[in-house]
Amino acid sequence: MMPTPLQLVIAAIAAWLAIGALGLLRPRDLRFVSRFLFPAGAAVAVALAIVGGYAVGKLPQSTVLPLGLPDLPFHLRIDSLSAFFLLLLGATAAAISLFSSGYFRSSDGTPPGLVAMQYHAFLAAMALVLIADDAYVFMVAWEAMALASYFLVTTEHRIPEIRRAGFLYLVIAHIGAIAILLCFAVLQGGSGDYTFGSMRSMILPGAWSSIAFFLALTGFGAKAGILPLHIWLPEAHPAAPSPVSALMSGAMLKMAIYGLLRVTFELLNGQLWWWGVVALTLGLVTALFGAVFAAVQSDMKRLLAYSSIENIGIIVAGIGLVILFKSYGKSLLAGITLTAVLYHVLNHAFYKSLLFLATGSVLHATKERSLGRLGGLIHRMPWVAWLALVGTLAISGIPPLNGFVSEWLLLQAFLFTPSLPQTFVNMLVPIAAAALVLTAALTAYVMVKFYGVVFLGRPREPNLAYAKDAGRYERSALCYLATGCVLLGVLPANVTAFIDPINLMLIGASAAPRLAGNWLFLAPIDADRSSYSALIVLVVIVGVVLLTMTIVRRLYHGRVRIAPAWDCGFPLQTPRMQDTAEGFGQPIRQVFEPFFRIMQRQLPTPFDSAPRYSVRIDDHLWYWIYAPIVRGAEWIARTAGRVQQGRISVYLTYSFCTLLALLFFVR
Amino acid sequence: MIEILIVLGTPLVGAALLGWLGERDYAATINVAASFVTLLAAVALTLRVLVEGPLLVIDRQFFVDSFNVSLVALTAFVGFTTALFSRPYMRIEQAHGRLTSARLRLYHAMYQLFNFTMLLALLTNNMGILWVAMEAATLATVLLVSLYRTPASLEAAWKYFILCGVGIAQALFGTILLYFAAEKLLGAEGGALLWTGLNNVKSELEPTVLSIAFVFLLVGYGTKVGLAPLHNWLPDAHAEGPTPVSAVLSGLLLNVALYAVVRCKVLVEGSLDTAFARELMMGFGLLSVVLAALLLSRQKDVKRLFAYSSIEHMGIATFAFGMGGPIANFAGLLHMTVHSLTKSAIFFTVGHAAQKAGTQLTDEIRGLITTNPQLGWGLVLGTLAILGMPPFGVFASEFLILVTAMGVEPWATPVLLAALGLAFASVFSKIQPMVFGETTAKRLPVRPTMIPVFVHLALVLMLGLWIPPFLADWYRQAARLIG
Amino acid sequence: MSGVPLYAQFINLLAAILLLLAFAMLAQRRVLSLVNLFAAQGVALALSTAIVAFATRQPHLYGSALLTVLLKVALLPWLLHRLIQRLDVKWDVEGLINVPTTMLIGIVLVVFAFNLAFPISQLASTVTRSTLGIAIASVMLSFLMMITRRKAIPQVIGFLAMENGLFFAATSATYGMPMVVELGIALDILVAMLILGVFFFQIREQFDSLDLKHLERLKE
Amino acid sequence: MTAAGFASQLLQLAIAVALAPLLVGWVNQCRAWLQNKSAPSLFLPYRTIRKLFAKDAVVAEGASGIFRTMPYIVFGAMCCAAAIVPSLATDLPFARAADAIALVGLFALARIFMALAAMDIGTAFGSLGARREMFVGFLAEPALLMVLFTASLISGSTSLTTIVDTLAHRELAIYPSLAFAGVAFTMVSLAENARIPVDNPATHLELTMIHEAMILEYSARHLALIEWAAALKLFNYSCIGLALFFPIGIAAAGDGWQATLGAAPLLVLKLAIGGALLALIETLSAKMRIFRAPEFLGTAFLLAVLGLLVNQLLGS
Repeated sequence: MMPTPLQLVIAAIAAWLAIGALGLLRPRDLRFVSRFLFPAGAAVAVALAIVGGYAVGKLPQSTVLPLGLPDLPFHLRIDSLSAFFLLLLGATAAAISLFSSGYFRSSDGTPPGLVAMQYHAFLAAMALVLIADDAYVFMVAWEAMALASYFLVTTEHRIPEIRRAGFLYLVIAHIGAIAILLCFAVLQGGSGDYTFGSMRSMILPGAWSSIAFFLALTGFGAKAGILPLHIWLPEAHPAAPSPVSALMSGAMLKMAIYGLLRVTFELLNGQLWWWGVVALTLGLVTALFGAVFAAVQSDMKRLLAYSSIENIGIIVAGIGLVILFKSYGKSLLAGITLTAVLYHVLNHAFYKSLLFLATGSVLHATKERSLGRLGGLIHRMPWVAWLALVGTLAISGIPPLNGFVSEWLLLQAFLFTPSLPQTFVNMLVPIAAAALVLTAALTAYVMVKFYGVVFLGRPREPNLAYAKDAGRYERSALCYLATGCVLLGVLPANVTAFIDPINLMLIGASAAPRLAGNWLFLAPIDADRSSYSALIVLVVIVGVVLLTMTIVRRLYHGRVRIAPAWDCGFPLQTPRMQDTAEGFGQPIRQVFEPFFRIMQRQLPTPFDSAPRYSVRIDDHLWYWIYAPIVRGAEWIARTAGRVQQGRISVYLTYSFCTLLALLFFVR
Repeated sequence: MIEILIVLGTPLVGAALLGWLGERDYAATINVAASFVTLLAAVALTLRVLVEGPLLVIDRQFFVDSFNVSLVALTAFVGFTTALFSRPYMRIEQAHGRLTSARLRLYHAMYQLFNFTMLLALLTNNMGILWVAMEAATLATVLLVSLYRTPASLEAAWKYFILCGVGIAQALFGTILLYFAAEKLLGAEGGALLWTGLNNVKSELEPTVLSIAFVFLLVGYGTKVGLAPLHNWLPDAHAEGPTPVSAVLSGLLLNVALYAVVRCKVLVEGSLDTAFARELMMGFGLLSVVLAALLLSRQKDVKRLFAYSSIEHMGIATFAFGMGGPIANFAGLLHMTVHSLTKSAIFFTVGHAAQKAGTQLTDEIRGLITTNPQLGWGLVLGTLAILGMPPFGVFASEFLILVTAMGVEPWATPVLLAALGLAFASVFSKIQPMVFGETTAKRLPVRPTMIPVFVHLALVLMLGLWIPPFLADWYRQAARLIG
Repeated sequence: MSGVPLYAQFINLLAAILLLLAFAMLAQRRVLSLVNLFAAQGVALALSTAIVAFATRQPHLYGSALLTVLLKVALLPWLLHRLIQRLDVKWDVEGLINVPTTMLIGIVLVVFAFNLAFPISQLASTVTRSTLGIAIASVMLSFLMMITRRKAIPQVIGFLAMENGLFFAATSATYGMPMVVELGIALDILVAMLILGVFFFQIREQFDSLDLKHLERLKE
Repeated sequence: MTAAGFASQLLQLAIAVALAPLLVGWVNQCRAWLQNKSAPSLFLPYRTIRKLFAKDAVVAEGASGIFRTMPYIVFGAMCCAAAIVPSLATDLPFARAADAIALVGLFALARIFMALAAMDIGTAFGSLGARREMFVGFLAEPALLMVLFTASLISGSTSLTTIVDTLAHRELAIYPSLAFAGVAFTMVSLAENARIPVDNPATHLELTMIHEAMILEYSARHLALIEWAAALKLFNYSCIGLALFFPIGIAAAGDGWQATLGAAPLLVLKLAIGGALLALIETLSAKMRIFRAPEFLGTAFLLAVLGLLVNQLLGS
């Protein structure tokens, strides 16, 4: 008989775990790990992606494994939502595993076999999160995910910053997990039944459901990096090996989004409009924050990490909008927005993994992460450079690539907000749209900085001359992701049609017939109001470009002379005259001065032989929120510490007083 | 019957034997062997009880039901693994010149004696004997704690002795009150102190007397459980004694004390119609959890750190038993089990880590993973397990407890969770640098055995992912007995 | 006290003496006299036990009376004397709190104990029920004594005195526990005493004094 | 799409491509007059472009493919933009494929490629220009989008043709929001087309230049295409402005080719006036420091958002 998708997913999880276990057998055998384990993992990932893609829109299936607690065995379930995210996970993991087979070298950190084990455990945990259908298995998978990724982040544990980053990450992840657990505890609404099935049927009183929602927002926000729980993200992503950063940014953050969607739209029935307002505001603030901070980073992975924060912010804002629309019964708009959100999730998974992997290749080729020491790599590593260009354009939301589509849809949703009952909301929506657009424009700025400083211009350091291009595996992985970006960009109608079952499931209304006028056009509401066809745009642009080229060639000669750069006739130009990362980000830093907390600014003196200008930037939130909390906790602990002050008669007094007090209390 | 005799006899004989030729090289082996025989007998006993139901033997002096047999099995098992661990550990201590062979003899003899007293406390049906055994356990361990004769160890032992002695005295008074209440019903001789007898008539026992008795008993045995604010002896004793002793102290002795409390609680609950006992235990439990969580962040000595974590977990278990009901009791029992396994495993690793670094200060132990990966991974995994990270078993029990708390006392859940979160941050911030980074450790003269550590952790991991049906039924049965 | 049989009156008398002795110990500064007081307590205890045995015709109580005499009148005081000689610690022990305050607290405790015991003793079947309150009181007084003393030996004596109180409760209020239990208790106390003896010497050789202020290193 | 539609599409595209340099020439002429210099010929831009095409291209060392392809891509993007901006008639089949948001996207595409190409050589001026261009863009782009949003909220559509249809052929209504939008749009288009007060196309003074700094290294046909693309950009912006704020006379879909042709002279007239106004503004205002630019554009952005709010408040 044909195995059901759910069985296949479980099989995939088991396969991943098995591969990981194999890694334990020969921990130090790099060949075995990179030539066998990671490709095998990639194969499993592909299979998972196929299964997920197949299962979208099929009827939900559920099963119970005889694992877990005696009264609460593992309930597993696959429906369109989880299937979609499984597809995402598989598609991303396939590329990243492929890349990893070429990436990992033996280092003095964790031995490769162990890394492979943690890596595949990480994948398996994420898959399990997606098919979990009761609180216990969800928490187990969730925390296992956190643990595995923590160990992956701390692979190079000899470096103190990395240790610090890992610790911060794990602690915040744990706090988030606590919030999630509380959320489930609220959701079960006194029934004592912790399966999602019973939570679905549970109707909570308003206050409690709001509490549940905000616990979920906190818990999943901590994982996704919503303000102010984002601080671990820019620390952990750079610390991790690049494939892991890619996996965390591309897939793991999406698990948080999945959880938020699952809780908000499925486990909670009935949403309140003001949740939407909160999520919208929070999301946009996060997005703007991420973009602004990304613009002033001088470490390429930190920059990408902040840009992840920004994208997550956009996604959350979208979710807020969905809540808003759904709570007012505008199901069509809700559907469009949800489509936009899911689309953006998919896009981000692709281009962010692409970019992180590209940084990985750069890191390997140059041993350099700081933008100030890179440059001109497009000549040394053309493959990586050109593929990264696709990612850069995609993330900057440029037609006809995929980043643009989701932003376009989201803007449509903003734009066609019919006058909602709340005037306040009506005022909010345009402002929100403005913030969104501003963020998008900033992203373009950021990405130009990223790409230009890393790949273009002249090498800023001599050793860059020896950089080698990425290897076979890495290249193919990058190609695959870039192709994904293009396809997602030019065939939006098909993608939206593919996503539609989830609208049906979460919103109860289908948006696809409106969204996909026909396979060529994307037309929400109707074609007169707005329509977009990426393919045609692409064809026209390419056509015009080719046409002009041929015409110019035909009418005029194509002679070209190579000469030193003119540059207004300035003599002696050195690569050091180019903009550094700090230089490029400086205008933004000036405009958004109050956002930043300048830690130290190192200005060159006139007598420096090799002057460098560097600024270290930190965000206020740490000092406004976390530092006080830490100090408070320490103070309390110190006070409590006085209890234990070493003198035996005092201890005796404690127990004596306890005794007397209790006896008194009894009478 | 015969199993009981073996279970109790072996350690007693072993103690005598080791007292006689304890300084020989093979003493450690004898120690292991004796513990192993005990384990076998315990397993046999367990099987019998599970098959045939509760035993009541030797004119009702010994009573074994699925509740205490689970603890007997646990005690025997951890006793055995600890003996295994202590074999190389003590060799190394001797090689480092911290112990003479005469001390080793004391150690081995007392170790067996300690096992005996604990098993006796678990198996006896007589509340008086229970008390005697608890006191004897204290005395045996006092000598073990002061084994190194350093100022610190002496101070710790002294505090341990005085505080627990006084506490236990309260327990005795409680026992006397129990007797006082029961003798009218059961007659002066015999039955009035037998738990089974008391259990049968608990509904007729005098509430006022019992409530006062319970206060004394709780304060008494609670001192040994390490409930705040009676816990003050615990960190010192754990930190200053030899590591195997710390392992059995927090792995087993605390369990036994808690067992005593629970037995008493059953009686009192039966007689009182108020929630007095429940609230008392829950209050103590919660207080211990919170206080321990706060103090964790102040610790500099790694063994002290985990001693506080023991206080925390005993608090959680007490809270669970306080709530009562099948699920909470099940969870409490499970929590005792996983805590013993995990905590002893942690102490095994910590012990060797301390030996490698030549200190117990967390700031001076670094980079274990680089010199001895097994040790490092054992420590970090154990720590994560004890901090309630899934997929380890501690999370399973904590999950159940929180779930029940949500049903019974919703306000307690956030408090517990906050405390757990704080504990997580404080403990992990101290353990991570010990495990990772550049190393400070030396090689050890004798190769440590890591088998116990990983066996324990594997068991804990299994319990987190899959509780075998027979175990589940067994614990359910036990939970029902506690009521 | 009409209606109360003679032996009961005796027991009450002894109980009163016991309480008195407890107060005396609370007030006493000199170690040697502390030991003597402790021995005296033992005598009172043994007597009351014997009387109870005689009155209720419980032969095993004679045994426990004998045990008391051996242990608490003979052995322990003798051990303590030897210790004190060997360690020559015949100094005056000044408490942490001055004597009058201590006494004041003690009185409060006694009142509390009586109040506590009252409802219980109402239910008691034995005639000598009121002794329960005294037992509790003496336990608490010894507890207080342990708290207030800052030298090792007096603390231990307090500990032993506490056992006396318990024992008294066991015998007089409830006409004695089963023999096996009493034996166990006695054994424990004996062993405890021996261990303490060892301890004193170890502490001495470590800190060359028995002052508990040396034992305040371990904090937090 | 109908043949007529295809015809008008091609016609409008052709007009845009053909007339764009003329518009530049006209603006320069007007400015020269206003600053009473002797004006260059109206057709100077055409000559420049032709001359440039004929020259040998000089490409700086270390230029990558991006540097060479950029002119074509920018030109292509501008043509695309031109193809969706209704200048004569709203009968633009291609407008279905790309709406107002896509239009902004196309501008962004051009901008990003310009910036990247400018950084490609690795000269000081190149990266300086790129930075400033992106900096101006990150404020101008949202402002432009907000302006378009105001219009599309009024007409309930983001496709430019529909917007213009509604604005041009519905019964006349006063839209106060459009006033805000109009001001904002003017400021944005000044910035976007490298005009005083934000930039000065007529100088290579390193402290001020933005657009010029980016294309310093270009020569011959590349430069020609870039210049042409710039002209097209100006033309597009003018047409958008006219279509949004003075939509009178633009033929509707059904009107047929006479109407379309009839609209042509009107368009020329409007463009002439617009160009003159642009020249006037450039003459009257002074070039501002580069760090004044954010305030300038920020104002534009806020005005646009205000327009949106006003629109929400008063209802369209």
